[in-house]
Amino acid sequence: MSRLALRVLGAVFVLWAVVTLTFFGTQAIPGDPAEAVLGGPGSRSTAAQLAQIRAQYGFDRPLWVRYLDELRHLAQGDLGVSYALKTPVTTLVGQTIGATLTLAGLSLVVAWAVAVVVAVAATRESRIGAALASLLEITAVAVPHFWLGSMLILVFSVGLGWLPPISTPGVAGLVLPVLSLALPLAGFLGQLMRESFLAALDAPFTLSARARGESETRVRLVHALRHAALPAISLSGWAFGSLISGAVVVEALFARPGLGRTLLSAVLAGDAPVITGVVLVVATVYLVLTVVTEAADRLADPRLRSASGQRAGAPAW
Amino acid sequence: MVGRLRAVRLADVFGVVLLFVLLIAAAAPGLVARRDPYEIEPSAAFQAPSTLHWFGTDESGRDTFSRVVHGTQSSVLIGIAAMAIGLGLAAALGTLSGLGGRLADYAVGRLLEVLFSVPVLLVALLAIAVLGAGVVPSAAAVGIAVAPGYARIVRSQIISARASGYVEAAVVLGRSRGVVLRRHILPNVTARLFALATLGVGQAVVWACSLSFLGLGVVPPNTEWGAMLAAGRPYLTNAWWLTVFPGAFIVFTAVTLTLLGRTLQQRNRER
Amino acid sequence: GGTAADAGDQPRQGGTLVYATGDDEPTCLDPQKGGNVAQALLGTQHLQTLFYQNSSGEILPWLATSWKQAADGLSWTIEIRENVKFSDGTALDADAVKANLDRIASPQTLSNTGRLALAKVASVEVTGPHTVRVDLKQPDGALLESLAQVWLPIESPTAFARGLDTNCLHPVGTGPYMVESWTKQDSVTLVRNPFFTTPPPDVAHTGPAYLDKIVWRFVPDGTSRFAALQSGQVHVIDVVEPQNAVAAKGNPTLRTLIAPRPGEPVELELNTGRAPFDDIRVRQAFFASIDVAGALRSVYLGTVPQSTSLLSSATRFNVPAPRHAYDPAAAAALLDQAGWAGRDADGYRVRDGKRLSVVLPYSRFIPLENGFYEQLQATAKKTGFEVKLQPLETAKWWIANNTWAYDAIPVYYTKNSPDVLRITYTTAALAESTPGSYHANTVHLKSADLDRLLEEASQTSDDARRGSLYQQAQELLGAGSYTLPIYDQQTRLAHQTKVRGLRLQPSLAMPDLYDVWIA
Amino acid sequence: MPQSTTPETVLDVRDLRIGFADADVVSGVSFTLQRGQCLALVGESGSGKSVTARALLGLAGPRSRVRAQRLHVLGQDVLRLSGRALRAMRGRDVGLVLQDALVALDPLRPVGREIAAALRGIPARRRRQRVWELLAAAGVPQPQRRAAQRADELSGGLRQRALIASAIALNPPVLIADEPTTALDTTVQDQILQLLLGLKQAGTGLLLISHDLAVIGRVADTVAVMRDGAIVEHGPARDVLATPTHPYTRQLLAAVPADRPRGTRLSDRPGPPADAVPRPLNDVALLSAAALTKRYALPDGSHHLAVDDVSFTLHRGRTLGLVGESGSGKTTTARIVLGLTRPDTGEVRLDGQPWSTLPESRRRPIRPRIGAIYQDPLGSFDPRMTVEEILADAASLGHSTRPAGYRKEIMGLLDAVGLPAATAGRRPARLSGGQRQRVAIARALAPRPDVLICDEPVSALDVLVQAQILDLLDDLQREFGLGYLFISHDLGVVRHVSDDVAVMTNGRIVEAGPTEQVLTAPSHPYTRRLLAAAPRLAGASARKELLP
Ligand SMILES: Nc1ncnc2c1ncn2[C@@H]1O[C@H](COP(=O)(O)OP(=O)(O)OP(=O)(O)O)[C@@H](O)[C@H]1O
Ligand SMILES: Nc1ncnc2c1ncn2[C@@H]1O[C@H](COP(=O)(O)OP(=O)(O)OP(=O)(O)O)[C@@H](O)[C@H]1O
Ligand SMILES: [Mg+2]
Ligand SMILES: [Mg+2]
Repeated sequence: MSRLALRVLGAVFVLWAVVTLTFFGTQAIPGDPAEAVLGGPGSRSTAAQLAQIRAQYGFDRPLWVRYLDELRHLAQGDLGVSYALKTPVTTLVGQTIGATLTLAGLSLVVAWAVAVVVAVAATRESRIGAALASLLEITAVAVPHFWLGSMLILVFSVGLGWLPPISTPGVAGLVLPVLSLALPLAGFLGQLMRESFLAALDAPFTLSARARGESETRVRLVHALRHAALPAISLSGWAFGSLISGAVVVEALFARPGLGRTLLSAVLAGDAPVITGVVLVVATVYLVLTVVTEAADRLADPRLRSASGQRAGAPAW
Repeated sequence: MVGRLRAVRLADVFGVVLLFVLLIAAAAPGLVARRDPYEIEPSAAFQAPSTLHWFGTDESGRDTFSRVVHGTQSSVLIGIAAMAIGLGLAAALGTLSGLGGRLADYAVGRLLEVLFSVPVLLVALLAIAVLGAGVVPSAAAVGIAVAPGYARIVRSQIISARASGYVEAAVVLGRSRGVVLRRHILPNVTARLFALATLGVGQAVVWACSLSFLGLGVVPPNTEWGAMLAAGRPYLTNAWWLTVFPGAFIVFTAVTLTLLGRTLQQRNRER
Repeated sequence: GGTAADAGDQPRQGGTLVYATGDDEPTCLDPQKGGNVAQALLGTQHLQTLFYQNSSGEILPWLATSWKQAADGLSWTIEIRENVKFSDGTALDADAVKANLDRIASPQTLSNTGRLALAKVASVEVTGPHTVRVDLKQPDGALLESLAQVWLPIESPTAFARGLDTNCLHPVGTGPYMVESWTKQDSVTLVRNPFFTTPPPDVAHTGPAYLDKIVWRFVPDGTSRFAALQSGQVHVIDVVEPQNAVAAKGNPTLRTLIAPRPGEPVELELNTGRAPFDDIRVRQAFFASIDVAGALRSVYLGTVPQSTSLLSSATRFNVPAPRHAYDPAAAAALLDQAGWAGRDADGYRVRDGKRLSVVLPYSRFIPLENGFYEQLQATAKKTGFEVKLQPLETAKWWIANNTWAYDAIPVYYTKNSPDVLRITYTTAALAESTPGSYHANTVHLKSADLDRLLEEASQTSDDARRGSLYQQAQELLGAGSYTLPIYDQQTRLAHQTKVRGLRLQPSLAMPDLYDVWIA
Repeated sequence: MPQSTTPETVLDVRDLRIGFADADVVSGVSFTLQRGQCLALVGESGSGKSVTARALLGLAGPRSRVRAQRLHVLGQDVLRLSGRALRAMRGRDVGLVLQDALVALDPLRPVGREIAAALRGIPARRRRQRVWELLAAAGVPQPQRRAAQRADELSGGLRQRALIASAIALNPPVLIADEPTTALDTTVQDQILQLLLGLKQAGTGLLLISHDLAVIGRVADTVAVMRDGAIVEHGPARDVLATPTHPYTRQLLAAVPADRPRGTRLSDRPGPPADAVPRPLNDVALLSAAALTKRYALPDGSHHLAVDDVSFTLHRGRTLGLVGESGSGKTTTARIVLGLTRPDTGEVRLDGQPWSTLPESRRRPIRPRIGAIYQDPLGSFDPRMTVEEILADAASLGHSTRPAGYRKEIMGLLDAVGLPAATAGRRPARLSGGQRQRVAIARALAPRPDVLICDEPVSALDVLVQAQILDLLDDLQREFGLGYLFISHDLGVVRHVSDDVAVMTNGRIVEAGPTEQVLTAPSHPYTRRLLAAAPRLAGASARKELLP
């Protein structure tokens, strides 16, 4: 019980810190917020207009007052109203978060699927095969999302005309964005899994499984795979974060509405409430996810459940 | 086992050779590519790869090959700078939490959780928004953004080193905290970090070039690969070479550094 | 303007058209607030103006039926068309028009373009159920042209009552389509206006539009946008990149529709308010050291003609500027004269220890390719200019512009009248509403003669007189080499051949989907 | 060996050769095994025992080359069997109990499942029942409960038994047990051996692999001594163990410390003349522990009393042996004595001066007086340092790791522990287990300590290497008059090295006194059990004449 309370407290602290950092971060962005409200410095806004906005939004109050004010509002679940779009941030986020979570979620799943296949197919026997696999993985990791995305568009939309290059409500519109997000991650997870998978195949317990007469498939799927998955599972929270990063790029490329795009335009327009809102939401999602990941971790690795608490009993291989 | 080791050795050689090529390109691009990467020639725009222009020419008739080669410097520099910043912060935080006692450790732990909960590119975007675009800001932004990840690793490394048998042995021999830290903990941790760093540089380059794509990256006419990649992408269909070659070099670098990092890690493990 | 409609087969009723725009997503769909191209593109589909300007530049009545200018030119009487309803059922009458003009003028509305256009309006009086009188502070020859811009549309006053922000989401007008919904960052959906009764004067068909629906998508990335067109996912795209325009020409299922916009072309303006460009010789040298033709040929693959005048070819009274030539030798000579004889280690010109360097901030939203700036930088270096390129995002660019933090700066100004010169070159245009806020006179020009010419031109409605005044003004500006015109900013559309009847509204060369049907 | 193989023959191996990438690791091994018989493979580490065993199941390892004139299991030629047939054979015809049971079971799955996996052909519903039977048969108490636990939740002994249970699941006619008792407490070891004997009597052909001759002496009918991949001596256990013909076998036997009076040499390494330094008889109390207790808080909130009212005295030049089964609190005690763990109550004094109560800053200067050797020497070396750097650091009392100034000391130390000067430049990771332990000892000696705390210093070593290390420690003690606190779970070893012993269980010392007294006339039942369980070599008398 008290552990739960502690966890919640920790989460609250993290969110507070995130808000604080973002708040002062946005303050540091050059440019006059009042002008941002009036449609950017490009607007031919008059002194009177600016003054009026400053008063209306309270930009003229001292920094710390606004900070506390911000905290109060956030505490009440009020993310404020976008300077540029004049819509409540909650609405903006509400409209876009689904799309982004779907994108990131699916990408995570696909990445996992690919990584698992790569891992299970791995062998020590053919060194060329291994080298090739690892080269592919490294390459996948090193390919920028937007570049991969453009390539996919070129081939599957323009070339073969199979899939729409810009997002559509349906599943078809998701394929390319998901792929361009998932493949780099798959490369990363693949590396991770393949190594621990091969390690597991060398482990004594797989040998004794074989000695028991268990089939190769059983050895790989029932024994080795689970071990191989462990590190990847613990990293999934982080992976999701990197997917959100990628989403900023991919959403712009495939013209998908989403948190990433919201943030990008907000940053460009110096739209502080939106920036804070999006960052806050993403952080929250991340926190939730870490909890889930830990749960999954414990599920996959009973040792974490046992008294000792960490992978104490883990064999030395 | 034997086989495994062989494979590594092979990769070592490969990696070292690639690294050598990179270093030359970075140190003395003039030797590799004679043409001036900034020399424009509008009449020779969009020429496909040929014996004259190995990697073709861009919309201003500049020689892509020499641009890519000269780009090595700033690109790799960005990667390394970002890495340095990231690891610098990481080392500071990690050391603080690893050695600063319970309180410091708790504080840093939370702080990392905070920074970690905001994805890399989001942090980078904010940083750029504050710092403005350019080589240095890109490096800084990426560095700041990747720092928390590494700080975490540093921290765990230090903690495990602190709990290790050899530290205990040193204590039994009557070594002071300072000596233990200086002589045993830090050297062992940094050794691993170095391996990590090489792995990270490639990723840093990739992040930096994502910034370029978002229009917040390196300033033209700088030959940084990310900028080239972003600038050439609109011409994908009619001038593939403008993206393929810089892209290839980004991957090439990442691969090289990854191989190198792997080797170093292997070394650490074998010890 | 032009039309891409094939004669022959009959227009088909119905269907949904997907339009992918590369322009920014507006922050408000009501062009009365703010007033930029993004808003005009959409506004043209659902809003209409009192007057209409045809391809030859003449003014025709639209929501108005007729107009009369008082002898002193200080007031205009305008008859409003009867039996016109806004799509919310509100009737169009004199009160509605007054409400609109007053609203545009009011600071609360936060109008930029519209407010400036009505700068000379003193008041608007309702003199009859369908008659208004517009009283002016000074005569304004450009008034009707201004009122023919979609930035000064006539919207339902009932709708205004809902407040500024709501009106931004669903402005209500008399246009052929109505705004149905706006999914931020994705699309705006327009549906046919069944009560539509006021087609543009120069269009064949009457009555409601053919299309049931328009999905107006925001697709910032040019490559994706064109890919979407190629793959048939969208019917029309704008802001077609040069290389894609070429590709479209080679594609039998695609057409391009490219036309210049009125106003000032995309141009490079020099800050004469400080060194080095306070010296005309240096300005001339700078221009002479830029290979505009070469750049357009290479970067734009020859898809855009070099602009030859300070007013776009789509603007009335434009006259050729002094021919621009890339001439490094001449540039060098001029710099020597100007005292920038020496060169430093890097080959840049120096004068008493100071390097001849030029700060050039630019931004994506100004339709010049990176390649252009880079070539400019490279050629200028040859003659000894150090050009410091500063790619900035929109907001930062405006800050640079507003705070005079530039020596050379790319700009354009869209307006369907030569009066644009008055807005951007007169001493009055130097006045900043607040220190460090917007000023239209980017070259920092203070010329009494020019002010006189443009002021007079703006007050006369006699075309012959206007013509000669604007000619003098342009010659005066040309002689000063403050501005290097590069190319007419364009509306660059590409569309499927099965999209018929796509045309541009001449006033601002905005695409007009009223006539469009899908074969 | 009879050419013809009777039906009773379950294993028939002729001229087995196993090679990996570069060299042959097994070259020309031949043996046969009959039902109800036990053949033991003895030999030092790396001699090829495990590989041989694995080859019998076609599991010699990836990229291994296995050739043989004959490699028959129950009459079927392993080398010709298809993959499927091989799999069918494993577990059904031959059960393999893998070396180091501690990691031979999947740590993520309940042992019950692991065992059930072996139960092919038995309907799923009957499996659980069968698993419990097997565990019970393997001597696991509360089989139901244990079946649900994972390997790392079980003690070493239980794991070993679970592993055996999974190997005999289909009660195969052949069972291969690879080092089934290594690293187990003597009491547990005894139970395992009983189990194996039981199986043998039940008619299973048993191939036992071990480097512990004492163990073999109890179970094996025939013994094959392996060295460098070849069998050097092969014959009935009685003969081989009593009257070995091959010098290597003699060496092995001589190295067994059990029942060897204090001071007799185990290795052929000549020590200093016994009379060189007389064993000091004066009872100078060098180090004394009084009423030490240490309790650890467990995650579930409860407490664990690791050390409970432990007191003892260590005399200069003498050895106090601390014996007890795993988890009895030996290491914790050692850590307290080393000043690494603070006792909850009680105190350790050095030369009558306070030690465990001192603040670290005050203790640091006198730390050089107490050295330590650990069970895992490798872990106690900084992986970045070479041997000479390690020794320089120790010799210079931490002033420098640069060998330059300390060549003489370093060479002296290396010589003292019998390491060639060449080792100086190498990293411990590249040394053999025995060499590492020597380096550790050298490092411990460098500051010229009065006391050495040795926690299981030889448990991880081969008999031969163990013998050398034990002799070395003895020599050093005589030379420098060191006092040893010698911790081990191996009665034989403790008995051989210590003047006094303390028997520990559940954190308490249940019996202490002069070695011979305690170990010949034990008063406490636990000590008796310990002794009864300890395997001994038959015919101790026979070994007198082995000594050169
Ligand atoms: N898979 C493998 N690849 C390469 N070499 C191996 C492999 N397995 C064993 N060896 C080598 O074969 C030799 C014999 O190994 P084996 O495990 O049989 O020794 P052992 O007698 O069992 O030693 P121990 O008593 O320590 O178990 C060793 O030198 C070992 O390095
Ligand atoms: N840091 C600790 N926290 C909790 N319990 C501990 C800790 N250290 C030791 N213990 C427990 O104290 C008991 C004694 O441990 P110790 O290591 O002293 O036994 P041991 O006799 O050395 O066993 P072994 O022969 O296996 O080394 C064990 O049950 C162990 O689980
Ligand atoms: Mg073995
Ligand atoms: Mg212990």
